[in-house]
Amino acid sequence: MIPSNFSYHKATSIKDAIALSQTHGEEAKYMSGGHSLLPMMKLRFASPEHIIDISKIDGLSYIKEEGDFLKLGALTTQSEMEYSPLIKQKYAIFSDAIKLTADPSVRNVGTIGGNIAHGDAANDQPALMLAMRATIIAEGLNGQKSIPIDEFFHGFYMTALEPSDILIEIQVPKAKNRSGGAYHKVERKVGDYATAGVAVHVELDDSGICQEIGIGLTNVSAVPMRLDRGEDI
Amino acid sequence: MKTNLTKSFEVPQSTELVWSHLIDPEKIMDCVPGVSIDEKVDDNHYKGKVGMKFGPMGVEYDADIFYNEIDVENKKIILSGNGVDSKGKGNAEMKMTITITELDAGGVKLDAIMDITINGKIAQFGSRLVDTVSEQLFKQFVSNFSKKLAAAETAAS
Amino acid sequence: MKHTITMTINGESVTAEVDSRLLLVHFIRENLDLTGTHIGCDTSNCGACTIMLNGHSIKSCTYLAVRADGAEITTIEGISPDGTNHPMQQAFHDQHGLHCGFCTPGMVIRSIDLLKNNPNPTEEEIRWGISGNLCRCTGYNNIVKAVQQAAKEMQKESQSV
Amino acid sequence: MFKCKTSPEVGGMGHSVKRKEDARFLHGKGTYVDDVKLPGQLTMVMVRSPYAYAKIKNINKEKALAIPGVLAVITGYDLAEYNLHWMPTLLSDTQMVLPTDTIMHQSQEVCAVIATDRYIAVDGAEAVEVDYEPMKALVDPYKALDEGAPLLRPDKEGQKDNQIYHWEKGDREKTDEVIAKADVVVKERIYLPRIHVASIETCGCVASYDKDTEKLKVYLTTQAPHAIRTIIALVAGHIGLSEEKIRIIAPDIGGGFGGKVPMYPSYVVAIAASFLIGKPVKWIEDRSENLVNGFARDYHMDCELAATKDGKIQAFKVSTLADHGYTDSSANPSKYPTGMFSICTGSYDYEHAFAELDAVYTNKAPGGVAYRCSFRVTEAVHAIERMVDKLAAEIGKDPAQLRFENFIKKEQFPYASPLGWSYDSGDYKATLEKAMDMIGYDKYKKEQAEKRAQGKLMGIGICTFTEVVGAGPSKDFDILGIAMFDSAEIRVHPTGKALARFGTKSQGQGHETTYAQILAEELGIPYTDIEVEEGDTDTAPYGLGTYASRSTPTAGAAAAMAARKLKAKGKKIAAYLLEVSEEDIEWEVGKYFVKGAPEKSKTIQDVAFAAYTNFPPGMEPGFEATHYYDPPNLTFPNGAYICVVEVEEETGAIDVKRFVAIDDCGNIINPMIVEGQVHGGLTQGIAPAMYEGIVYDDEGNVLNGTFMDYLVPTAVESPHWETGHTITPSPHHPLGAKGVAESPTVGAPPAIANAIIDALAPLGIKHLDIPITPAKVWEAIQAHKKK
Repeated sequence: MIPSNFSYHKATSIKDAIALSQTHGEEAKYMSGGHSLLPMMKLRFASPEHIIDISKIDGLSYIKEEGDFLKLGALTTQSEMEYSPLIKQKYAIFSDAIKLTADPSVRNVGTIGGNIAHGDAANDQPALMLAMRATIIAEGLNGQKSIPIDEFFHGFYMTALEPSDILIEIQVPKAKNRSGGAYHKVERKVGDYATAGVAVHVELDDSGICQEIGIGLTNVSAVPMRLDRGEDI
Repeated sequence: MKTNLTKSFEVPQSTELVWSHLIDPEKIMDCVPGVSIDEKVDDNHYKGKVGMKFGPMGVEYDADIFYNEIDVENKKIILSGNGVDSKGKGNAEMKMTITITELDAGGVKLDAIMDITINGKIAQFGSRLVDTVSEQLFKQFVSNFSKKLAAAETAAS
Repeated sequence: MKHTITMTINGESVTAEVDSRLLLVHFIRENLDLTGTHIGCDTSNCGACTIMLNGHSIKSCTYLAVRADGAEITTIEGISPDGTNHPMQQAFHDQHGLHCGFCTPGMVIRSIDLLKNNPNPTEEEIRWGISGNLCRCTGYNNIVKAVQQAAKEMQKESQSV
Repeated sequence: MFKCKTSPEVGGMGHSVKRKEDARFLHGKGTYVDDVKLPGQLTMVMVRSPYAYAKIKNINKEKALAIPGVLAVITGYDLAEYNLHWMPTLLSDTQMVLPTDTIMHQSQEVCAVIATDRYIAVDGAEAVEVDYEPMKALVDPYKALDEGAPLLRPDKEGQKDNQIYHWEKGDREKTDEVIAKADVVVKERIYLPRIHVASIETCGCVASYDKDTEKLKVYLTTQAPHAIRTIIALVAGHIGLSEEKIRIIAPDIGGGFGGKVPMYPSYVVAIAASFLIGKPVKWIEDRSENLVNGFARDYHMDCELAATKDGKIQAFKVSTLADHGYTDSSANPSKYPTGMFSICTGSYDYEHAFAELDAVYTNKAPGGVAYRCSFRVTEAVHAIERMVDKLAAEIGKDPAQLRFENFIKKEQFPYASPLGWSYDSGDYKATLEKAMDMIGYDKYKKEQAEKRAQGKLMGIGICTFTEVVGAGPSKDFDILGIAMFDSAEIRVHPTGKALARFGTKSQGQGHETTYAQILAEELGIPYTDIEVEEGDTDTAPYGLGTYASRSTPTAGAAAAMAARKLKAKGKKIAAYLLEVSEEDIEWEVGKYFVKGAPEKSKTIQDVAFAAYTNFPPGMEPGFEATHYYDPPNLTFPNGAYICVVEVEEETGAIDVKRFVAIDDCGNIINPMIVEGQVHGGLTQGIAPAMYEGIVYDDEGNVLNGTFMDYLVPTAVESPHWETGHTITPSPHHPLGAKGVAESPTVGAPPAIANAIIDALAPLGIKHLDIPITPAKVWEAIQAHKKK
């Protein structure tokens, strides 16, 4: 299994990447970790003529709390998330999901941004983002924009990102005192795509009464799905 | 591999307008995502291309499209198509039956049954995608078709 | 489209001209003749192609060679270049953690990376930690034992330093 | 238990010495076929059919040949010029090398692209334009026998339908009669799905034909290099490839399990390509190609087991439909088209049995290789072990107790089975007792009762199997007429070190260590002083290869026998050196001494030196021996496995809590290696029991052609195995050994299936076919709830 010929371009900055994308148009695809795109290329389901490597862009790999948000740089690898003390302590839902995503060597390369931007309803992170009501920050031709997660997934492998847009950051509301979540995934064996998965995030008030609930579903339709009816209850 | 979709949807337009769209290959094919008609072989047989793109993924079929049945009385059409992957990696066959019924409250209800058979590489390696893709294509078809009808209605008035 | 890339492999600097689409595993095996890295599945499920890139285990069948420009790579041949055994290799030998040997290089490299993040793993953590590496011969029991032995040895070593 | 005769330094039988072959593998220095790089080597990639059944209307090579670096596109028409487009299968059916008109299964080889490099060859394969006319594929084996079913093999003279053969064994009438009169009869249709060995190394070869010397050298992923050499000579002798000009080299093999026994079409094409182009040609399968190249199982078995009301088994009958794909390329002995399937009467003593099988053609890939099991034993054992459990459930008797009451007793060996085998030895009762002790059977029974009372699903599953391995004897067993024996050749050098060569081929079993240990046991030469070589037909003695657990029973025995020839010669030399008559010489491991005067002695090394320097007048010099061992009978390893599972009713999730495996494989050469083989076999047992199965849709598409969907268990799915042994030596094997590597793959699936069904019993579920996945369990639970 070998991909078709393409031209490889290494982007040195976000601006550079966007310019490259402009130059090469629709036949250009961004690659971060490459663990969603390259397998498709090896199976020759995808044959982009240009690959723009955004993985070497500095400054897009971080996990930090800032203002009201947990901010995740798009190029943060799943492994970096897995071993982050901040994530372990305050955002256990990620630890749940990451352990079940592919395998450790894949997680060493695969990025959180790529997992979301690919738009695959079978990927694990989108459901988490729905449950936590994340905001996607993207940069494109006309500068930065922020996209609420509920407007992000448009269809099968289709997202709100325009062809030149790069997902650069994910913002998740900062963990409150009494908040938390979990991810449960049914898979045929470890590392498999989810047969189905569910991410639940809840926030309780001081008396232990649930104030907020977010439920995201993996791989039950063409797009990662919010379980509205469940949330209403 | 086979997949089957049974769907119903409603549009507010008149039976005549909907029916006229259904039996016009150019109008209906225009609503199916990725389909282009290149050649009319005869009244019931058209040649064209079916190209689909989902993010980085793409497939293209050289297709033959047939009107197998146009039943004016029962307002039912049967369309079929078969396409061969332009890179020789397999084929796809589709049979779609659409029946329309006038609604008491106005508008019409369309009942569609689609049977899709896919052979070759997509069946082998992409089976987890086929149902999802079919669902999505149908949704897009419904949306395109509804828009087209609305536009036609506006133009007529 | 050709690219000139330079990387350090097993401590030696290598410069080469590669095609955009050349997979890292083929670069390692065919351009550099380091055939200890194997290909087993092509879809990044089996881990036979696992190597260490900048200190992390990765699957070299799902990585473009051109992206490894500037990287530091260790393959099985470089784990213990003086011909002796790394504690992990010794443990696989002692515990009979290999049969046909085909998955072994990837399994050894993955296991070394596992201990970096978790020097004293439980049996369950080891099993999850090597879950991206398939072995068709051993039934994994003895691989788990080997990682346990190596963990002990490596902790002793690090304490004695 | 076995008592070691040698010191750990000598390392004879019973010592867990560490493996001699490990170092190269641990350092990345193993040489597998894909590691071979010959000067001027080209690469071959196959174009494969997207359809299961189609006419080829045209193959257009032009666009492919226009790609720089693509040197040739070879089609069936090109091969037909040399009459190489068809080849015989191991069971004397015929298989296309490359098609000239019809495609018979999805991913069948259509043509081959030869290029200077792998990447270019893949591009070339994509550029070949094939015009197909797809036809409706015949996928369901039951429909293959329907009247009016399309005739899939009109190319075969006299073939009027899709039946390949009918086979039967036993007394049908008597068995039917006993079943008709029995108090209790349990019935079930049991399906053992198509699975693939999926060794982590796929198949491949490097074929190199030298026009000047007219010699063909092939590096090949093969478990049976000599047999392959003979087959190539039989297939291609007419173009000048005669057997003495052919050299097959099986280098290190990355797992075989039966998948590397047959001759695959692509091997022949690569050889033909090298022959035509005059350069070495490498072909390496990718994983998807591998998963449709050969298969195991695919048996649909209608079983009936009859017993008295208190559970005395009286008769067993099984009628099987075997789906062989478009040709029968089963790797079975000629006289045994269904392999050893007639071992299906199991470990139990009863008189009447009947087994029959109809093999049919379908539009699926051919194969019929093993999956780490002696020819079709897994199918046989699954049938009887599921049925015994079903009987236990039916009459409400504990499955262990039912087995105890029906076991063949220790004193009944050699035991003549109702379908014609002569079981060599065993103590089934002791083995099951040991397994029950080890797992704490009674404790789990109690726990199960408590859990059931709480509405929880817990199951205990037992399998007590009898294997049959080690083919020959040659009077009954042959492959394409070549008798199934095996060989050993030992050369002891003047300094007392040795080189030993064998007709078998290790694929991870550790032959380099265990054969050295056998020789150490017999000769007293330390195992570290003995080099073992296999796999090169130019140097190794003729043998039939390694599969069906036959290496220890055949080549291992040959090693012992060859060593004994050397020992006999050594005795003469020792007598000469010690100046006594031969009758006065005695042997203890490693040393000859004078009877009554043990201080007067010569070591085996002294004697070896003398064989080249100071041998008795008139004696043929040198210290070498060869033995071709033709076993008098097969060996019958056996075991008792117990599995405990819990099933979650809401999701169908299955948790294997414990698994204990007690094996009796006779005397043990290296306990560490035996244990390792058992672990590996058990994981290849849980694989088909819970995860693996090649899935075809109604159109003949393979729906799980990569490791993304063909679910090979990882370390997480694989339980922590617990193992143990009983030992009843084989009475006819020179070392009392039996072979072991396949027992666990045979024994584990029924133990797991029985445990899961036992867990589901309170819900009224009586049978599920493997692989028993959570989805299948969940569906069964939902279906039973509706009832």
